[in-house]
Amino acid sequence: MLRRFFPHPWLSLLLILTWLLLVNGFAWGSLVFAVILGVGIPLLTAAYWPDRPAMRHPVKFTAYILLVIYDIVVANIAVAKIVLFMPRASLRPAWVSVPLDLRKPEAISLLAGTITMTPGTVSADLSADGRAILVHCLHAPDPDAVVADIKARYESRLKEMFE
Amino acid sequence: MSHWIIAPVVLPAVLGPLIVLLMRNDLTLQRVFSLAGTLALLAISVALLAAASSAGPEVYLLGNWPAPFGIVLVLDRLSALLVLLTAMLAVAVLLYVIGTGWDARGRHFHALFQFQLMGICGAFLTGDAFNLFVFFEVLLIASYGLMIHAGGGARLRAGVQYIAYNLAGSTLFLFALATVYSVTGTLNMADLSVKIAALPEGDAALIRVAGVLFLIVFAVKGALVPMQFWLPNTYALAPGPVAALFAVMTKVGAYAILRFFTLMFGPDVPATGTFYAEILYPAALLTLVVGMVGILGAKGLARLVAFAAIGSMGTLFLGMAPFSPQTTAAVLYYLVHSTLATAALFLIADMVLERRGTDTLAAPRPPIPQNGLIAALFFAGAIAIAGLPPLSGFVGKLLILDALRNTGPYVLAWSAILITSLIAVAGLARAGSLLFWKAYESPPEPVPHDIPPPARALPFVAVGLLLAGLVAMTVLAGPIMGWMEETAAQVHDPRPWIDAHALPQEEE
Amino acid sequence: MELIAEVVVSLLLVGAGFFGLVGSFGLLKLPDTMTRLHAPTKATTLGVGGVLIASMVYFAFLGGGLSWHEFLITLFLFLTAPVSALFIAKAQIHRAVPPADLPPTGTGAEWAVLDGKAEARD
Amino acid sequence: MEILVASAIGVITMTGIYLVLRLRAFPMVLGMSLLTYAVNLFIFASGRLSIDMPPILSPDGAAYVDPLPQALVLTSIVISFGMTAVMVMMALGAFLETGHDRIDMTGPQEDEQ
Amino acid sequence: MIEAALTFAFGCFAVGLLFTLYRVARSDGVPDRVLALDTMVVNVIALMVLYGIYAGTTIYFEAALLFAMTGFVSTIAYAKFMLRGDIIE
Amino acid sequence: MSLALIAALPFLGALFPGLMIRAGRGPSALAAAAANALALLGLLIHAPAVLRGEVIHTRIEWLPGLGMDANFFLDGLGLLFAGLILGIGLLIILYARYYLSKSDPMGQFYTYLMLFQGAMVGIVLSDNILVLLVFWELTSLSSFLLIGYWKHLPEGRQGARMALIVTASGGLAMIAGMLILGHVAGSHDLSVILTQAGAIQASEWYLPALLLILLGCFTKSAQFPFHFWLPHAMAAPTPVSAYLHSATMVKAGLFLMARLWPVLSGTAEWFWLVAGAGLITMVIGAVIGLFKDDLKALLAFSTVSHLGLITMLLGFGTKAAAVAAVFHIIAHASFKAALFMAAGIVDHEAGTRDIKRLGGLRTLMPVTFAIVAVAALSMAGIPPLNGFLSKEMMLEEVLHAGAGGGWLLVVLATVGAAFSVAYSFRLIAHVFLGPVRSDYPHHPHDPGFGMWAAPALLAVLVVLIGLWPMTLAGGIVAAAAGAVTGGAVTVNIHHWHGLVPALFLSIVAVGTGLVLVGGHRRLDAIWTAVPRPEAKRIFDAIVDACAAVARGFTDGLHNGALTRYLAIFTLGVVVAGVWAFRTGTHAPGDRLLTEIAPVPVVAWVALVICSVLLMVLHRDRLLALVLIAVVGLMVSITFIYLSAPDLALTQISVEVVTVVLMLLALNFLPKRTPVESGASKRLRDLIVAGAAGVGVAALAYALMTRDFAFPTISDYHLAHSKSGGGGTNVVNVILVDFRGYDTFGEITVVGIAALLVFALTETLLRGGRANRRLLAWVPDQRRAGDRHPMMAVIATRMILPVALVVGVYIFLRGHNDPGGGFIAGLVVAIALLMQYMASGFAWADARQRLDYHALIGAGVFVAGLTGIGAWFAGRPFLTSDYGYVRIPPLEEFELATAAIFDLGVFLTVVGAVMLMLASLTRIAIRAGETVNIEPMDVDPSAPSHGTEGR
Ligand code: NA
Ligand code: NA
Repeated sequence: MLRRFFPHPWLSLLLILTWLLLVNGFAWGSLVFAVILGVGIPLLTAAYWPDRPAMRHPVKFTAYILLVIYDIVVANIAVAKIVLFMPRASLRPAWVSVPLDLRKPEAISLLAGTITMTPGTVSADLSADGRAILVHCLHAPDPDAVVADIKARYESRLKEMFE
Repeated sequence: MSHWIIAPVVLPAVLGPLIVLLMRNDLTLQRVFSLAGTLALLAISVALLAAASSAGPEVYLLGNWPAPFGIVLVLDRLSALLVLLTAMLAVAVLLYVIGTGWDARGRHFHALFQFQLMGICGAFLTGDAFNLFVFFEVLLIASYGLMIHAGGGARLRAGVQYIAYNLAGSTLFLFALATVYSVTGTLNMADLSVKIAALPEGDAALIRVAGVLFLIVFAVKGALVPMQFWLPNTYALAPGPVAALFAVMTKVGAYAILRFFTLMFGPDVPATGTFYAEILYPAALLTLVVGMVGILGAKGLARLVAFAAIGSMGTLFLGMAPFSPQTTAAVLYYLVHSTLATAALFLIADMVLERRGTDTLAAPRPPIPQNGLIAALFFAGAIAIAGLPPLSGFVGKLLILDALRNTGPYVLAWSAILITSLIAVAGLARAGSLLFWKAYESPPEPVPHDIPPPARALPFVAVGLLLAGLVAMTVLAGPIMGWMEETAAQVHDPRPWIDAHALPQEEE
Repeated sequence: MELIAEVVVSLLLVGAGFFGLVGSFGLLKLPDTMTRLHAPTKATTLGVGGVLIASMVYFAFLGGGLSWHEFLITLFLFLTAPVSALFIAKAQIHRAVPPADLPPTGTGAEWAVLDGKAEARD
Repeated sequence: MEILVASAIGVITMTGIYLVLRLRAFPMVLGMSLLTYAVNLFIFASGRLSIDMPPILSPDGAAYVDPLPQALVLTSIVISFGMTAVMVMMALGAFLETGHDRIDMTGPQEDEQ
Repeated sequence: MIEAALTFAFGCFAVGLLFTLYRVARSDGVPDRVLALDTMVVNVIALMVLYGIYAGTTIYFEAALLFAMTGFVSTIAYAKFMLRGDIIE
Repeated sequence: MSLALIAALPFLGALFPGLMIRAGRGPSALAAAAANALALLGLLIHAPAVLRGEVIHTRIEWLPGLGMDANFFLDGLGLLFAGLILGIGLLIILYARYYLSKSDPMGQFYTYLMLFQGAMVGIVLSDNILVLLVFWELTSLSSFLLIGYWKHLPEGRQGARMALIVTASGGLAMIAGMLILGHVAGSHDLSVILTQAGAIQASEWYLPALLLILLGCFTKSAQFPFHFWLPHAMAAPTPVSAYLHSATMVKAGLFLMARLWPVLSGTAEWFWLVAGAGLITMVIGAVIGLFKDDLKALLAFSTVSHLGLITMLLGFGTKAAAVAAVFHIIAHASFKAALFMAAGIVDHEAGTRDIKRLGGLRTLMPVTFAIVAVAALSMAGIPPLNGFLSKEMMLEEVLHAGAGGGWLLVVLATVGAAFSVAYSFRLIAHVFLGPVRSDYPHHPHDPGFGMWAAPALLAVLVVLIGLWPMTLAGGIVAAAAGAVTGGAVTVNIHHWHGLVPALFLSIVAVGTGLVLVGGHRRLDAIWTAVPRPEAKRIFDAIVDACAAVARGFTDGLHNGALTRYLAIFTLGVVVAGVWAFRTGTHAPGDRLLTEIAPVPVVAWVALVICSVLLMVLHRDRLLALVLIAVVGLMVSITFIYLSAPDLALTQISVEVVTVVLMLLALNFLPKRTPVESGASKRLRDLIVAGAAGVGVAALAYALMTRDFAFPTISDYHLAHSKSGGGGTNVVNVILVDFRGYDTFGEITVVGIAALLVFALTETLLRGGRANRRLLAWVPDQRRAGDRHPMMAVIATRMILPVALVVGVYIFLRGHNDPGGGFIAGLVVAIALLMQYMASGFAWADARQRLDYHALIGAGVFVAGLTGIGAWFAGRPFLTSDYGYVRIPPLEEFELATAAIFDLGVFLTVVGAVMLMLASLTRIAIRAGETVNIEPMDVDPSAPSHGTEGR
């Protein structure tokens, strides 16, 4: 019953938050309207999100986000160094294939996004069966280390949260 | 304030969406509603004409905002006349379309048709310069749709040209509007009239530029040389009835020139003077020549009629160029005449094309079904457009010739009108002979099966109505001209128009 | 309090400007499209993110009150940047990267962008 | 700023017209779009240039930029969007019908049905 | 202080804009240019937000949000075009 | 009977034959004859009064402003002509009934004939020169139809066109002449004009008017040098030739010269022009006539000659000459109509009218022979026939006119008379005399009574008038000549005047004529051998040359090169603009300029560089789209910087939708623009574009640097936005309220645009070339393997709802802050577009129930209804209202009708954009794009993945 009205509860929450952010202040009236939107819009768009992934560990998710933000800042400094100071000749770009244990599309996407936002890596493609990510490294003298790092630092955490 | 003033816009504007919304898959229903709406438009426009005849200009404040701050509609004799003309034409064209089944050859004909009417009526009724642009766009985009109705490679390519050329015109319109606003700070036509007349001397050059840009914009619509290039292919390749409806679109340009250059940029305005008349005159002469020579030079029938349309615009503009009440009265008569005549010829051309299967005049073809009847109609249409008696074209031509005499040197204009008439006669005679007579040179063959013998009466009724209009214009020339003279006097006297707006007085 | 806010805003602005510039500079300096892809997706995101946070702080403490829109913009940019990068990368692989340069997927399937199955018409 | 805006309008107009005069539908559409930009800027400029005076009424707002040209530009943008869409579609239609996207109809009408 | 920082940031993003412009103008392929355009949009967003701080108004933030959205959509559209030709197949 | 009715009867009669032809040939002819007879009766009722010297008037007001009223009057001249027209008309109807074959459409024939008759009667009865012009042109038109009656004959069609062009050109000249004449005389009424001789001849406009009017008369009456069309008009059926080209139409010119004789004649100009042209025509016509072998051609040239004779007489300007002219008009009408009809009989019965193939018909066709003999002898001027009388009178007048040393006139007139005698005798001798031949195409015999009755009657008249001229014709001649000369005349027509010089001339002429006939064979050989200009060939050459020039001019000018059209347009605008500017006074503006900050300079640089790059790199179309996006981006931030947030929002949203549409189209279009224009064309285009650019920039600068001449109307908008419109975003209030009507039109445009895209798609997909091309379509670029990458799908699942929330937000706040229905609509459309790009249109479309047509219709409808709603409050269309509403637990919020209007805008925009996308997608699907059933290419979590299909 509840699922019928809240096909994606987290999304509803996100929308309510979005509305409150947009009106830039809290008022009960706004909240009521936000809830209307938070219920209504997911219902309208539910057809576009047929499956209903459960994200069981909001706390872990928050921790993950913080970790990624931290990594982003670090990544930026690292990339800045490379961009500013590394001569072209010593740059060692590389392609690596990261085999996936994740299966949920949401989880895989989150991982791919994380890879792109973090140090020196961009996820460039997925294998046709969805079981490996193609990653391009800006400067990776040791590609295997990159794979290991991704799997350990991000994929394992995501697996805990989603699967 | 009578709400009826806006009815010619709102009626099609509501009917169009309704057709799209509720009956887009039922052609019969579309026809019924479209025709009923157009007939209602006709009735309304008759009433508006009556109202406009008995009173001075009436202003309708849209949104109830006082002029010049909101948009206004203004009903005067001129706008009422042109709305009525549009409605009459629309009824005939619609009957033809329904009779021939043109509307079934593509989608959304009736909705586009209603929107076309909305745009045209809106353009005639508005009292706001920018709003005129908006309704130009409404009528243009609807016309694009109608022009390419039923598709086909050549038609689509011509459509691209038509759009491109008119987009250029629309862009120029915006440049002109921005310039005029930039100088005067207003968009209301009455307010502009007051302010342009009172401009400081140092603004004269810029307002002249604005005026000349407007002139060119409307020249594009009115197919004034050298802005006529879009017309021949567009009209020739558009579906026949659509081209017939387009006969009134060139008049939108003529209307706008008349309105703008009597109300706002009149000959008495210090900044502009007779500058525009001096441009219009030679351009009109050239238009006349290009159009009428085109009649003789055209290889196809529809193209011939398209050039006839240009030629008639040349006559019209030649009469308009002096911007004097007397010539204007004659021009208004001729305007109504040439619209009906051009439209009738386009419909007849379409009848011929439908039956002959080719537009090319010289292409040998056996006699078409109903050869005699259609030949007679063509003969009448040709007479009308060439300005031969007994139809109103002759009267119109006489009126213009006579009126021109009182406006200064007229020998050139007279010679042009008369000599080009001869060229037109030669061209039309050649075309008629090739189409309807030469077919009998070889013994008649059975009509090929791929050309269905259309025998419905409705298309003939439509053409008949238009020709009957010409006859009525001839027979009733006296009273009609009396009315036109009063209308022309009103057009050339901006004061009542301005006063009707109750503009706020400048606080000095 | 205001001073702290000012300092924070200024630092954020300087940092953001720096990263933003580096990101764009990377676009200029790095040798090929794939490497260039790294610079803007990260550095510019941080650059603009910094500006947005600076703006939030500024309006919260020095301007007319806390403004949350910047948060929304940041969120949006972070959500979309990887997708943009992925698509540009795919386009680049499709157009300019020889398939031989790519590592094997290790799963038996081809990389999606190279995969032929979508062409099959049934 | 006036000189920058005026020259920008001029340059965009020039580019737009140059592209419109190319012989194919696609560059012409691009050129028309550019002309739209140019004329929109021009209309906008007709209200004169003002920095940081958006026409959003506020209690402390003293001066505002002329809002009317902005409204006109909005109307213009919307209308030219419609026009552009139609033109793109018609160019596509003409291409599909004829197999080329030349806009001049000179020479024999090889594509006539 | 803020003013100086603001000027610095303005300068950085403006110069960044020029860099991206260079990459739009001179490049070896369209993907590269789309990347440059994408970056340019981000730079422009930054400039707009900076301008909001400078002018003390939040009025331009919806614009920034919309720029972000449209920038994203057009990047995807260009890329999909290069990948598949049909962008909403 | 009212004169107007007399003129109208033939027109009414024209209606019936065409309609009654189903009832048979007889009733058809009868209908025509009845109308004709009725009109003739009406005319004859007036005859006694007219002969007494009265003038009958009928006045009907028609177009008084122009002085164009349907006024008619009947005097002697009118009576004479109307009598000829209606009388001979009746005979022709009778004749034609038997002449036309069963395969000829008789109804048409009588219709045309009666039209013509009406026009002729109108001419001769008109008391208003403008109305006269109407009838004048009508005769040209109806004769065009009659000459071209046998559609299958090329000569008929060409002759008809030639006649039309020549006579119409004269008619057009006459329009000018008549208008001048009327202007000088101060009235368009003939009865007034005829009293203004002094004023007219004293006017500086006399000569132009004379020339123009004579041009009309000469062309109509086939006077030199316009004589050439008449023989070619002989391709018409013989009744037409008899009627138009002998008795009536060609005499219209004579009629008009006679009609205007009182005011135009008597001057040297008149004498030289009219008498000169007449004399030359008379001689030329007679000479050529002798050498024509075609019976009808011979008669045609004889007609030309006799018309010249009458013209010459009118040109003399004396009363006696006028009497002679009038009498010859009667004489010629009688014998020439009879001859034409007889020639028709010969043609009809013998199967040829080539004189060389005839001869000896005297015994085979005795009745016809008798008719021809009488008429031809009259034509030759043999006593006692009426032709003799008029020829005597002519020679008499020639001698008078030539008394002052004009011997050449006398000689030429005599030569003309001699040739006239010659061809008349030849007609008798070579057709009817001599041995009976064995090689006639048919077996000649006299026709039935119906056919010869009419010419016989005329022949009898020829004789009777010849015998008793004063009794039978004296009255009408006096009346007519009196009308011509505007005073009483003495008519004295007798056979014997004594041994006057005219008689000697007559005898000389007859004698010479006989010699000429005798030596015809030798003369003919010489005639054939001597090269001379052939009028038809010259005319055809001129017409063809004109047509060729017209074709070249028209096609050369409108060669279909849009690029050239647009270049001309641009140049025209620039030139006109500069001209307008240079001819007006300009004071440079003194407005305080805005300072230039560095960041805008950067944007300017970006904009200019990308613009210029577009010119260089536009051939790579995808790249061009990227570059144009940069320009759009820069324009957008310009709007932001220059205080126009709404514009920036709209611009950037429209931009992306436009780019998407273009990309969808580009998928099928060539990806590169080929190099097709040479360096010189590129340079030309660059110059044109550059000129426009400079002009626009200069104009913009001139405008921006000055202040408004008057306070702008937007001050009012700023002042009343909140109080009157209930919103603080003035731009939005202007859009939905102050100028809501513009917006109404604008959403209509967008809605129509979408409908149009849809309609065109339908048309393209319905079949035909486009459809075939699509079915056979092969992608022209290599396609990547995956269509709907997972990451995009997942991201969209978040972004779409958020974007929808943003759309709602932008919609709701638009009245007070940047935003509004249009932008909101675009945001929602873009959000949906994202979904469509992520999972494909078909998949996404299948999952929603929105009907885009309905959205558009509803949007425009809602906006319209909002406007109409105001009517019920007694307010004008689109009058807005707003109030503050409190619905617990919501906060108090403002509800403005403008918001409902804005909702209409929103719905239209969403519907329009989506309908456009849907249409383009349908094209792609027709081109073989498959439809996916899963939202993403691969879902590793799904039990079976990678399924895909239609
Ligand atoms: Na037009
Ligand atoms: Na555009």
